[in-house]
Amino acid sequence: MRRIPRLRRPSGLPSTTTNVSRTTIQIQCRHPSCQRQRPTVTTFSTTFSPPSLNRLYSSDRQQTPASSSAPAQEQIQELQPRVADEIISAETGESLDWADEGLTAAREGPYGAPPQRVEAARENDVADPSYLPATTAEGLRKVGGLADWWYRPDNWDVTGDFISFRPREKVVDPVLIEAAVRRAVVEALALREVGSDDELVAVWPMAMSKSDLLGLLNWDVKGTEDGRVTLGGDPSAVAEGLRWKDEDTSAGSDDLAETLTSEEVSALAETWHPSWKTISLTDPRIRFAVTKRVFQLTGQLVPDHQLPSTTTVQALLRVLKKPPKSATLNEEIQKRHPDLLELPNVTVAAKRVTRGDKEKALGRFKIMQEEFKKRDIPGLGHGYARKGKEVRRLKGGT
Amino acid sequence: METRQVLRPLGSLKHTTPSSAVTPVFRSVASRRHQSTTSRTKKALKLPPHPDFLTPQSGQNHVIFNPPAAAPSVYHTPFKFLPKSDPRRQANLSQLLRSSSDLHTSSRSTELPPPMSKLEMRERKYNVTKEQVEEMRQLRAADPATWSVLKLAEKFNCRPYFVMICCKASPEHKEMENKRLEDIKSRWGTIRTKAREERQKRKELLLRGAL
Amino acid sequence: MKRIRIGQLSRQWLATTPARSPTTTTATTTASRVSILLLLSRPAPAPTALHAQIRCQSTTTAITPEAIFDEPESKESKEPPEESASSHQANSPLPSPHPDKALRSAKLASLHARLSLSSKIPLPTLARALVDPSADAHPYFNNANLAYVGASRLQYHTSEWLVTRYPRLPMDIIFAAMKSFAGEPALHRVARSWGVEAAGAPGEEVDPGYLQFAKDKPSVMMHKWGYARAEAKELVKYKWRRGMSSRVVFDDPFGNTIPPKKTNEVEVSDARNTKELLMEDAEKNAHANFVRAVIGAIYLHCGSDTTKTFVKSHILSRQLDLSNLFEFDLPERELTRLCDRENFDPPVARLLSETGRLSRTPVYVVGIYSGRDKLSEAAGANLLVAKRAAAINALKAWYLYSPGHVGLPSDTFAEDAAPWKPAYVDIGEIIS
Amino acid sequence: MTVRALERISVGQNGLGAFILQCKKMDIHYCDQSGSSRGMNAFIKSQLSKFASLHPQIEFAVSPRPRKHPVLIGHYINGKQKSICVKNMDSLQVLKKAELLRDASGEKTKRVNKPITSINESVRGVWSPYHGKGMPV
Repeated sequence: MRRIPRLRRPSGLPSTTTNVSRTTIQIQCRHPSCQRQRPTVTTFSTTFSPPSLNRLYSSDRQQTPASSSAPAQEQIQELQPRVADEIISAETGESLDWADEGLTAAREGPYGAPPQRVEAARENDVADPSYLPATTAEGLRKVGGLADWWYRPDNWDVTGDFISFRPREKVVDPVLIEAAVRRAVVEALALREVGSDDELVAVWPMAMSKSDLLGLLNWDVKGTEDGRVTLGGDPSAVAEGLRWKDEDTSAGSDDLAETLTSEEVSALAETWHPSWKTISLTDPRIRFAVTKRVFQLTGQLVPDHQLPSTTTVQALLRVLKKPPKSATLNEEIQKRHPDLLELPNVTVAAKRVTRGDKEKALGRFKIMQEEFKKRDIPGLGHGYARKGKEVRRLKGGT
Repeated sequence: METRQVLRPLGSLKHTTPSSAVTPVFRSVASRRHQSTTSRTKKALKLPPHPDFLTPQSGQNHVIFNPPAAAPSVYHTPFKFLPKSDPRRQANLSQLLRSSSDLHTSSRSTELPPPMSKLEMRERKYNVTKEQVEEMRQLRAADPATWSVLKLAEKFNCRPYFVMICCKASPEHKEMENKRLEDIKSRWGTIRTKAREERQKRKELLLRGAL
Repeated sequence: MKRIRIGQLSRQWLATTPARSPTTTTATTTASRVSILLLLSRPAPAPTALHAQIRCQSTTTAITPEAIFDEPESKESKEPPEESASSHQANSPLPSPHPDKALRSAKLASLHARLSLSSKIPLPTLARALVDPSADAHPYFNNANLAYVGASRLQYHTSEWLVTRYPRLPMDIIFAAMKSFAGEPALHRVARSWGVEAAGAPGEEVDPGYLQFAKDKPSVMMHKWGYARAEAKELVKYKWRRGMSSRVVFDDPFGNTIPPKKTNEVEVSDARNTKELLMEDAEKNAHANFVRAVIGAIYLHCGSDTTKTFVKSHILSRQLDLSNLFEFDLPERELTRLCDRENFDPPVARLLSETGRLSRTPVYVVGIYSGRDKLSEAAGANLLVAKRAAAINALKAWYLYSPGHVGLPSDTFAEDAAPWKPAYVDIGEIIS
Repeated sequence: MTVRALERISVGQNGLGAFILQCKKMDIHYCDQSGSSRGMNAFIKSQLSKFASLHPQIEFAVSPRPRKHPVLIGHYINGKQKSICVKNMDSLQVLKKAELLRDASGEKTKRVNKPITSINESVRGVWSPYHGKGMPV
């Protein structure tokens, strides 16, 4: 089963309920993509200071370093706090303790700032008399530079990554979808049983150990004809599970428990009472809660134009289980109409049949290539010939 | 051709039945529209069918053999050319006997058309003996100018064609004759020479059956 | 047909490889039989993406590999002819598409269906029929053998049909009629009417559905049954006259002389192709060879009666006005000799009707009568022309006599055929 | 004096002896993205396999032609082409156009005035003024 990252709360989403205080976000990133090794970052000064402006002038104007650098210095000082505030206000985290990296340097927000500019000593400040500044570039070694600083991934911290509400990959396996739908229905109805209706529209944490999940799925959910639903377990425990908790759940134990293999689920599916599919979802709050939960768990979004028609779980399943529409007709033919490919007198091409293909099939292509070679015209493409005037004029060329 | 004549009387009997068909009414020429398109010509040519094609009152249908007057096709082999073993010859024999018998009685009712020219009917005389042929050759060889072909034919009372078959003039004479002809032809103008060339072409075309 | 003495013939038919290698061949009986083995025992193809193609086929003949490799490496067949025993990597591109590419070519499948060929004829055979010897000199992969078999069947059916349908045709006219039905120009049109397109140049990447031939390379002219005359060279140099009866014996069914053969090799063989004469019109020859190869393939796979119906429906159903083929020299004399020979009354030209005798455009209708029977009639601008035309018509009427739909000798091949009724055989044309 | 022969070539008529369908290839171009090609895509998915199996003698080349309207191009034995743009048509209309291309021959559509077009000589013979009994005036 795909690993559903146990995110406490999608960072980007402003939480709808007012009472949730902006507690500090414990980011346990289980996301495989962010398990990168952290290169040992050399210690550098944490204060972000914009590139100092005093060395902008060419060397011959150095005689007035003091005056020019002083105003520049205030500028920098005054610049520095404002910039820092902006960045910090975007992020609520204070210095984060990287438990496992042991990186001593605290980071300002989600990125590592480039190091402070180090200036070489001036010619006359150098104590060694034999020092002679180089006049040409040969022999000098290129050191440092901030060329690709912002493109190196290790300067960016995962905290900056956007944690989305839906999982990164869509769950396509129909069995898993069915399990997710069942879990969503059970949770929604449990909340309805417990009576905390406003919870229905809240964001529910996904964290649930495998055993609880299996237990939840095993509930004997039955939908009777008159619409009443009997849940097989006690709803309060589930409702409790759906509230955001503050305790710091250890990262290790959960990440394995999450994966539900489709075999297990399909084994479970037989035990389910078929009538659970007749549970009606006509109540909009329930339907919204279920579809929201399913979208959070599997990434499958019920298209808006189909929402009104999903009155029962069966309809919902039918909408969700439909395989994704194939992008190209060629793909569709290979999947759904292989008989067209077996016909001896039919050729189906995946790409456009160009003039070159036709000439190749006719055997004339190699002759044309020879003729081009004789007249030293490039065999393929335009070679030296510029694009046609009309094309350039269309594209606004002079 | 033979078979067509024999069947002709059958066809002509049909015409005697009173043709009750309405003769097509001809509108005055002025009001008639131009037959400039196919549909107009078709409408104008839409005549009532000939009575032959209407089924007679007696109801039983009949064969109409009324071919247009056309050049006989070379693929219709004349009766005389049919080989003995040909089935058509046996089938036709009985009719031939019947028609030939009444021929004698009706004193050659179908008179043969006149010969194309008197030459056709000439009798071959075969009156020239070998010695005369030898003599003719000597005369011709001795003095082709005076003893021309016509003179020799007159002398031996035979056709000039026969004289040309028997004796050949000496090369010099032929040479001189050709030169004379060349002189005549050189005097021809463009029109006459072109006409003669055309005539030569037509002869070749005729031989190829393409005329 | 080819100048092949009977002795040499059997060896040629038996030999599956170039005759010069003195090999004993055990299993195969006819040269065309090779193509069956060729197809049945073709190993699974190397994936086409693989640049190096292995085109080998196993034949049960005990051909000693050395015999193959001692053969001089002819320029055309860049890759040495492989045998199953020694399939090795041929890095140069193949001269013609790999036989197994035929199974995937839609153009070939549609051509196969268009000719409504029976399913017994596999697609690779049709693909092979499309490869001219000038494109691929290797005898196992070009249509020379098939075309040879097809040519003999085609000419047999055409000549038989002509002679029984028009027994009195002069020999020259029969030659011309044979050429107009089964000759190169006619077969070129037949192939084009089947929708066969010519490929720009032969090669491995060409779609097997195209007809592949090379204009600059020598190909194989279908030398039909015939012998090269001893005086062949002089005939060409001094333009000696060839008697008509000598043509019947020596020349090919279309009356053309067989050019003097350069070497005594077998007609259709790999080495032979290098010295073959260059076609004056390679395209027509390639199209014609394709049609013959299809007929050969049908004969090979479906038997003779299917071949006969195929030839009848595709070739003999074409229309030809035989009366246009005649060119007379002295028709009046020939007609009198005819009547004399058949002891009819001597022909007399009679004037049937005339019009405009004094006008600028007179018309005379002259009929020729032998005794009381009218032989023919014709119209002309003057009396002599009319008489000559009438004589020509009379002669045509004589020559073009046809006993109608009489049975063909090949009908008796069928099991339930009726006993053979002798067809009418004419005494012959008037030779003066 | 013997007869000499002239060179002639026999003339074949399609349908006499053997019928060859004139349409030999049909190019079917569609586009995945464009809306006008929706009908053509449906035709390819639903009708084409039946149509192609009914006519094995026609070669079908299905290939995408992005950013262009869907088109059916018929290639004929006389080398000519006929193309029909089937934009915004549903699959049955496209099928009808395909049948139209199948039945067409390469020739341009021409009005046929005479019911019979034949190269045979007429069996009864063509009237000529010089033969027969002459016209009774």
